[in-house]
Amino acid sequence: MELIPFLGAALLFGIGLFALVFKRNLIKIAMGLSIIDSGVNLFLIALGYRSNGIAPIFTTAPVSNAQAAATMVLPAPQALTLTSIVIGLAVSALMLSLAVLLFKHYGSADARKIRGLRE
Amino acid sequence: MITFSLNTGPSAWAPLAMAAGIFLMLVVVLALRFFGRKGFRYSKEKAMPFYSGNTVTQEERVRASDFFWGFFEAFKGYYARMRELHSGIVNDYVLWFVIVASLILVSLALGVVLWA
Amino acid sequence: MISFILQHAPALCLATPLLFAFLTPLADKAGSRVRKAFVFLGILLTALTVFTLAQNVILQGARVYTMGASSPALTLPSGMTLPVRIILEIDAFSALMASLALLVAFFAVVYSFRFMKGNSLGKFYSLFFVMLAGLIGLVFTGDLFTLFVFFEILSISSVALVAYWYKRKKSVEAAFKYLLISSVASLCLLFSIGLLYGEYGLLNIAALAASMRLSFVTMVALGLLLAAFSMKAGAAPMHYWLPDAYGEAPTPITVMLGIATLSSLYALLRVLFTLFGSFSLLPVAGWVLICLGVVSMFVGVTMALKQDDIKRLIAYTAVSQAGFIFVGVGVGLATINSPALFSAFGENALKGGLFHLVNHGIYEALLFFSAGAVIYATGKRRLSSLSGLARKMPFTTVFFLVGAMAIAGIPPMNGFASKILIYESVYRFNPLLTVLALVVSVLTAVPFVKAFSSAFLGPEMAEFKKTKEVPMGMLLGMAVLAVIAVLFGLLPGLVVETIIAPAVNALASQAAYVGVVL
Amino acid sequence: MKQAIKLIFFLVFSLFLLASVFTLRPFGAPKHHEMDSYFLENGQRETASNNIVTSIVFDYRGLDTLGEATVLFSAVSGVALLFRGALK
Amino acid sequence: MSGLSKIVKNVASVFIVPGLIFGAYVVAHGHLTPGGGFQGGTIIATTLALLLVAFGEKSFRKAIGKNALAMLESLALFGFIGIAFLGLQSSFFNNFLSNSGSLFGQSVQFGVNEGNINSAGVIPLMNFMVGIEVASGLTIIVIAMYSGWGERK
Repeated sequence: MELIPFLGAALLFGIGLFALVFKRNLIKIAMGLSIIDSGVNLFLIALGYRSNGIAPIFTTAPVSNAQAAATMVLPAPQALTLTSIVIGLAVSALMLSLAVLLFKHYGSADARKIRGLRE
Repeated sequence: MITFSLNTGPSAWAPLAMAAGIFLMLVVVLALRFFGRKGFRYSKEKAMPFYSGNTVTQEERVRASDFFWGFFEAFKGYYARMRELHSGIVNDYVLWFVIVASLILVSLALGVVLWA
Repeated sequence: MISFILQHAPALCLATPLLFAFLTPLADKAGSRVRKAFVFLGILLTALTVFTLAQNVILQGARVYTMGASSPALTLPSGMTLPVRIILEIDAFSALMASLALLVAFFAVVYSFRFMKGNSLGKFYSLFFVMLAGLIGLVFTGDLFTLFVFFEILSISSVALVAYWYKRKKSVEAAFKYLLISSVASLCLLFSIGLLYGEYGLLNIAALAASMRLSFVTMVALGLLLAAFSMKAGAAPMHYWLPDAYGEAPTPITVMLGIATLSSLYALLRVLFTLFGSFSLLPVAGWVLICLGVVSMFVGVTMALKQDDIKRLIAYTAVSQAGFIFVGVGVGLATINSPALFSAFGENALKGGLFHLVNHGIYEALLFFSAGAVIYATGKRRLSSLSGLARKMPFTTVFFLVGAMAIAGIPPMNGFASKILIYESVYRFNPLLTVLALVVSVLTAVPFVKAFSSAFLGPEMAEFKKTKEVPMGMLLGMAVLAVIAVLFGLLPGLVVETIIAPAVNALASQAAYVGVVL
Repeated sequence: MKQAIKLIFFLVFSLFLLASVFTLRPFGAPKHHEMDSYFLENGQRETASNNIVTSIVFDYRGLDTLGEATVLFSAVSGVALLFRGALK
Repeated sequence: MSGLSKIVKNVASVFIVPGLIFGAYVVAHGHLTPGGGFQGGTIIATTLALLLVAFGEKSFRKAIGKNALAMLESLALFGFIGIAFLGLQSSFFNNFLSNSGSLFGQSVQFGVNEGNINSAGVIPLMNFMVGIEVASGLTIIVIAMYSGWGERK
């Protein structure tokens, strides 16, 4: 029961990897990569959770100073997730532009047709 | 201390000695050339390349794609397999990563089971 | 001033290329002359800083730099036994890799001044500086998540540079494949970072290494890191992206990609030796590396025989040379848990692996430079359509010959010195590996016989009547690298004792790495 | 047949991931949180910022943020490079 | 093409001002409330993307030039790394302004409070720089991918 977020993260990783291995469309491949990215982000953010904790922001936090440090969720994974979200955004932007150019060059978005480089 | 020869455990490798040997051979070769005939006169025919008696023209030179055809004949099956493995499909690239990663994980798990 | 620079050198090495990367688009507005001077200044400053730091580190031992602390040496905050800030840690191995990268990158920039033409070179050079910063950060960092970030910087900037000629369909295709592969690798890296963080609550490599113990989660993290980094290091059968990216990139970027591959090999070694250094599974990992290395050696060299594109040919031989490094390092890793065996031959195998890594970086860059010179002069890259260039481009011919002899392990070039170190030490571990390595080393000469004889020898072709030797700026890098290749081959003992042995000691002694931080 | 082999390897890989997150600590109960406790207790005093996440992002792990901005910068340059034919 | 219908243009021009203001608010309060440079910059870029879609590429790029955006991005990143350089008297990325009494230098006691915007040292400045960088960068990406479809090779 208390494993569900971790399981969801691993399952998202698996779903994205399935798309990368078995889907031939370039856009679907990019979507699979984004799904893996979301899974990893979910994993990171779930690592930092503390049961019924609050956000690590002291501006009008609904706790007293004494128990603030004990009830707030871990802040470091949130910082890591912020970084990895932006990196994922950059990756998907670059990959989608490359897919657009590939479609223009080859006239198709099928990975089986885009194989000018082999052997 | 500084050694100029590379100690490889059981033995050692001294390239400077070998370079000196090469230089010695060069000196010997030059000496032989010095003892050669004086009256040699260079002419274009003497320096012309021949394939079995015929002068080489551009059509007859071995093109890069024809190199080692015997080798490729001998290993035809291997290269057919390699060609079908090197299919430029992106999914296969990721698939090979998945295969190798799962093999590595299985071997590590076996190591854990056997040793720890 | 000098002491200030020395004190802050780790941060400056990282910040200078980033600064110039951000400012190059502005300098580009002032015309191409200003841009060239600006870029040259940037690469010169970075190289000087890195060489100073590397010499300092190799002489005086590992350095740490705590980002944002009140003093750079203050790794632990008051009342803590664990580091909380990002820590850069530079030991002899990092210094070696960084100076190799800067040596090659400097000549790549000088080369690209004449090689690259086009209207949007400002973006090219700013991405080049970003790539350089990614390399240096990947090599210098002592923090796992920062490793991931710089890994991403490296891959994204190099992808954008591989696709620089966006009108060639093959370049775009190679860039897409390279981006997909490197994103998968870095996501696996991030997932394993998450696993390690969930298990130990730490991100610093030294602190993690101190508190590392055997568990299933740690084992999965090790497996993911091993697979991801060895794919980025171009180990068969995950090497498919490598010839595509190498062959289709502009030549200066191809050279930088070679260094990037070697630096992901550095990350693999750093993770294996330092992060998991006190791990009972290391022999298994060593055998995994050996198997990958053997497969890479054979697949790389046999596929190189068939290639017709000169850059793809060199790329496939680079795969097989990476196999040699994997074998040498794998033997060192398999014996590191038993000090007797390690001192007997494992250390020599590790020395051979690292020496071959350095030599590989040098002669691979030399070969790609000369191949790029051929492409620049003739505009052709198919070996079938090249012939008789030796009369037209004598210097390029000589440099290509030196590189080919070095990569084929013909004495007295540097390739032979490192290969014989690998042979003799691996023979004590397992004779069969040495036999395979010898066979592959002989086979490596064959594709270069083909390339050399069909491109440089043979009769002159009619369309190469007005082909000329490439300009001075492009010959400079080749000349210096060729001289270095010959010198490393003539004085191997000196090189190994001065720069390789400290790196091997830094890599093999995990306690020293941890002790500097904690 | 070939699809079956692919599927088998894929399932093995995914099963390792699932097993690893199964054997991880339970959700919501972090075992080791010395670093994060340090951030929560001293972060506000040291950086004078109420938002601990921001203080980590820009102060304790500022290099990561610089790298992240650099990643975005290089992605922007790359996209502008790819579409430079259309942009001018 | 010259954008979408008149209704869309009017609604977009109504939405533009609150969008920009909200983005600026999120950027400015990054050290007090959830948010920061990246989030606020993304909001601003989204508003500009709405403008681009509504008014069409030609008129949008007449108003906001791509070169100006690239210049802005480079300058913002230069400011970011420059602030990091300024901390170099103690160490790179040192927060030299916090608890110093000068600009953004009010010190904050540990515990729950309602926040003081004149605190947190260099963090608001870095948030500002990152906000500008993200906004201009994402706008460049949107423009490039939008006009990329128009390219005929």
